[in-house]
Amino acid sequence: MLEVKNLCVSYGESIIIRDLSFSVAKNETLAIMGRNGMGKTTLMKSMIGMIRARSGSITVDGKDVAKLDSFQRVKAGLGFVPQGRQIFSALTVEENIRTGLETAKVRKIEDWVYKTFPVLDEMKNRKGGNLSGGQQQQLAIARALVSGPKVLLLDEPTEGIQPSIIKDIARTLNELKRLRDLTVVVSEQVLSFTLEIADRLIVIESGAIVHEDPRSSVDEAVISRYLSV
Amino acid sequence: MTKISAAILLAMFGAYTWDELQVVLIMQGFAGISLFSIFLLMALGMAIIFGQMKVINMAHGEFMTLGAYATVVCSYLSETYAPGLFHWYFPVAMIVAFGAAFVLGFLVEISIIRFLYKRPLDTLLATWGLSMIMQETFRQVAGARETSATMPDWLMGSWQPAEGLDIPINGMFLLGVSVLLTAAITINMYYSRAGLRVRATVMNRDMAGAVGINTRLTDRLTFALGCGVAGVAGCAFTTVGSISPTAGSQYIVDTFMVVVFGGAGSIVGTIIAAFTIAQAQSILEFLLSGVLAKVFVLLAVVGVLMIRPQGLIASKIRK
Amino acid sequence: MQHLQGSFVNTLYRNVLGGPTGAIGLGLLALLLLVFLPLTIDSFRLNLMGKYLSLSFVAIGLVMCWGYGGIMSLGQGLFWGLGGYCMAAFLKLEAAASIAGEAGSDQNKALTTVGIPDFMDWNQITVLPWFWEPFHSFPLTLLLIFAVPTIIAYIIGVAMFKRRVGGVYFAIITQALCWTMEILFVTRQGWTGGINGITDLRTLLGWDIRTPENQTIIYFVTCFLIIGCILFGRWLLNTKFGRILLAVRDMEDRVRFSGYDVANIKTMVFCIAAAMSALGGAMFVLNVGFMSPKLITIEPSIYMVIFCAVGGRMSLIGAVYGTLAVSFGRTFFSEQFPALWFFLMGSIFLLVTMVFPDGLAGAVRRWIWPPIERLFGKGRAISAAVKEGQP
Amino acid sequence: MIYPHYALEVEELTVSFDGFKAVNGVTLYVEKDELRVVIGPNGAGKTTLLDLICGRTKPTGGKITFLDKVLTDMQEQEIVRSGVVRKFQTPSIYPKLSVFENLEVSHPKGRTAFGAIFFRRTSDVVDKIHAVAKEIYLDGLLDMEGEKLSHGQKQWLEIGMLLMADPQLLLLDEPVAGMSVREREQTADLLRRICKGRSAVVIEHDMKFVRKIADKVTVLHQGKLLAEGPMDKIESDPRVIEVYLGH
Repeated sequence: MLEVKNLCVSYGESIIIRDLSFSVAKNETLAIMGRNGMGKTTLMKSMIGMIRARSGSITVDGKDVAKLDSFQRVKAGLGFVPQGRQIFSALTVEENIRTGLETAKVRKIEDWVYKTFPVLDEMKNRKGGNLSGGQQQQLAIARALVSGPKVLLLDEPTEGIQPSIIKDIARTLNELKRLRDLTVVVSEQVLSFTLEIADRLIVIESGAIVHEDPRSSVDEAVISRYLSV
Repeated sequence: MTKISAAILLAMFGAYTWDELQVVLIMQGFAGISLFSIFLLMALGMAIIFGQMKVINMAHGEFMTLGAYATVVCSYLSETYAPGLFHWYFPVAMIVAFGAAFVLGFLVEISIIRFLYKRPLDTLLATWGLSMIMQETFRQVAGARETSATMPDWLMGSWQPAEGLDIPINGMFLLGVSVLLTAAITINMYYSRAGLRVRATVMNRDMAGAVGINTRLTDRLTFALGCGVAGVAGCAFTTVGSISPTAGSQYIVDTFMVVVFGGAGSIVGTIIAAFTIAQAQSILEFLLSGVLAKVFVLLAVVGVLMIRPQGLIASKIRK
Repeated sequence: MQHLQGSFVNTLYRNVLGGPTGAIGLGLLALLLLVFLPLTIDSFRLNLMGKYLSLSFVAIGLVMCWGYGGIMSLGQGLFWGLGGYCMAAFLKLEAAASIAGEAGSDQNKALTTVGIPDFMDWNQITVLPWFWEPFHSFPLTLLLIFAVPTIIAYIIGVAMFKRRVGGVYFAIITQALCWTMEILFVTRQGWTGGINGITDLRTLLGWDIRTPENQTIIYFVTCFLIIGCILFGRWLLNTKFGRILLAVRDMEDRVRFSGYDVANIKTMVFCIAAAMSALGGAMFVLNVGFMSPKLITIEPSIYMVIFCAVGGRMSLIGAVYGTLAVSFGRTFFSEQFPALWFFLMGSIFLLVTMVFPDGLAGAVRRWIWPPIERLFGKGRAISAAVKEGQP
Repeated sequence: MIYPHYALEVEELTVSFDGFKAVNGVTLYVEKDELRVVIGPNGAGKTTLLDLICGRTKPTGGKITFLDKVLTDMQEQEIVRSGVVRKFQTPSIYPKLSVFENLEVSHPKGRTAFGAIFFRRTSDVVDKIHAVAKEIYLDGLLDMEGEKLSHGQKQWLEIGMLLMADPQLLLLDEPVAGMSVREREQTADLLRRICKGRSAVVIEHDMKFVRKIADKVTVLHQGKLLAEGPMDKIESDPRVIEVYLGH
């Protein structure tokens, strides 16, 4: 469903991602793990097009999107939940969700959105900036989902979220994946959360893949070692 | 202190009886309404461009001039080739003025503005250069002398609701146009999909792209819309004044003061500010000399801005 | 210890002259202004140079206040003009006195009321207004040239910066204030000479400012003052104050939480820039022999910012070259291609802001210095200094 | 004096934005020599609390006193001068100045406009900068431009800039955000060292890190004080588990 081939990304002169390749099958959840500064966020941003890749290809459902603008990638089937959520703080919750409808086939918010996230229904007319972190995270996911993506990209969804809500997020994601027929790529540092949602884990270090495990045979000790040091 | 101000007031008003004064104030008030309409139309375009995009367009006045020349051309064409339709050329001219300014604004965004979004103070210098180029183009094409559009009959004359009161129809027309346009812009900004696109884009350009909004096109259209409104302002201006290559640039500082005074980004604030400044200037103009009125108004606005740097109406959102 | 200041001479060399690059740059400028130009161009054009150079004081001030401090003022013409008007007032009183002296008791020969400027008489003012009195004294005039603009800059600075008005808002407000002053100067004809300004200035303390020889002397004085301003600017930007300016420009909030009153820092640099502009205005009057409100309004003020931008907003020397380049371009094009010059100037504005945001100085740093270094082989020290961005 | 041994006294502190009470009647006391950690879900008002103490936001009600000085009436720079310094969530350092200059600018001498102009780089100043740079693990990078440092180094530099002022009270907003595990450990060491003899209020999410450094923990929830006490007590508090820690 998603295939990244020989991706190189750089900021000015320093190369952040080197010749990275991986692919994700339909309905699979891939977790990209690694410490801070190892290029996870850069990888996610370059997949959605906030940063342009220097070379390489990113194929979504058979279509190469590496040269396209962000909004065209969304049209091609990518959905993005950024690090820090990046809610439009002065827009209401409902308006925030409506921004995601830009490329959608339907022009109104369908019922399942508020059914999945009842808290957003309650807060419809509040300003996005006045929501708590957990609520904002749900809003960010809803905003990404209404465009009807085939592949959902989540960048560190647990960062800055209280531990009690992290489990809820994992549950919601698993449920959504089933209901919305999604393929998911998630970048994470928290192993326990990753193990609840991912089918396969890759670890990147200095912008390159250094380790890969299917969930069935994850060696927690090895991955923890990559994440610490 | 009160004695002194009383003395000044006496000196200002002493020469008039109360009845005379009433009529004078109403007349000046209506004169102020014409000024208000022009300020509002100019400021509306700028509120879109500066308030939303944080771009300072020093060539905003030239877009107004462009709209005015477009109207002059329309008036000439219709007079020469379609005198039968002359009666109704003005609404067409308004659309043409909007279109011309809109298209040019669109091109300017592509060629200049989009490179400067991260350097707001530099847009000021670049667009100053643009305004020089535009002014000179007007001078080369239309000549340095003042010209004016011929007004259809229905825009001339005046309305006399009471003895001694004489309210020009063109002023009322101007007011009508600016009210309608303001309402249209407000609805577009806060209740339409296009407005949502604009607001999301200016809040977080990268993220807006990542949820599927074509941010480049949005920027372009927003800037062009602001310019287009300035074009309409120019068209409306021809009903009350004649036009020269530098006509628009005379309003640029006033317009900035209106937008800043009202609170950048707030349409309600812009309306209030345009009204206050226009009325103050128009009434003071009668009591003092024209230029001194300007000085008073400018200093008063600066004074208010010191007390409320965010402008009259500012949105408060928790960061 | 590497960061400790060395001997006095060494410190002076590094912090005032600006190390090797700074010294070379300043040396070249001095050579151009003091040797090359006086030898190659006639006295008329040299006087024209003096006129342009007196504008570069403003640009040097803007480098400090805008390039380093991040404060863009579109009203520098205000301060430049005040400095100029103070100087002009003194010269005008002297001219009036000399006319009165020539005329003796012959009122008709004097044409005007004895001892007051002619324009006052034309406006039915027969007694010198009280605020003109100090300009009878040369020392007082010198004081006022600096004091009046600085005090006004101080008032504007405190009023604006304490209320945290900055950025675009400050730019627009200074522009409005500049306009306000122009209106006042034009309308108060009896006090200021109105739209014509103060004209027909003749002598400074009895010394004729109109003869070509004396104009050449004024030119040299202008040059020395500019070099003095550059040295002063370098010294200032190399103190802790200069680093705080950069800090304020990039991270205003952090500076506040390092315990500084940011408003005071900004007001200070704004006042310094104002005083420098005023000096330029005063020199302008000596160079050209008149002062006019047309020179101090919005448009000239924007030109002043352009001088600075063209020269490179981070370079004190660049400010001088920027002023000369734009002024000459303006004169040349408006004489040779009167129809084209607006287009050309407009394009230069566009080009500089869009393609060369670091101006001439940036271009020199990027393209001219590296080959020279390679040529002489000892590049590293110089290139290090260049990269540090020596002001 | 009613509470002679408290350094920081925050009493009934309240602030509202458009009717939304971000901090609502919070009272807390911090002793001299104490390192207090404030935890709580996002939007609980932690950062706003620090903003209020350091004067960035003005409260709508309540009072803050530090060593008998009422901070609520003072301007930001006056608060800093009275010994209260603040580190921001995203590291804010001066990008175009070197590490050395960043620290020098933060030196308390020459804080007025004239003072800054006539400030002399004496050996005292240089010694102090070297000492602080060593403390924050940056003594090898004195001439590096601020913007070229890594994220973790920027965080340290900002802490160093605070130390230059010999503060009495440190307010640190997520000092280890974005740091690697090793950097986190170094930072924990650093904090323990520098907080000797002064007070500190630290906001943090990383519970492992909190356990390492905290003397006492305050939990905020929806702008209100939910619980306060030593870490072990907090970790077993059912209310805290409910709203924050999870089961």
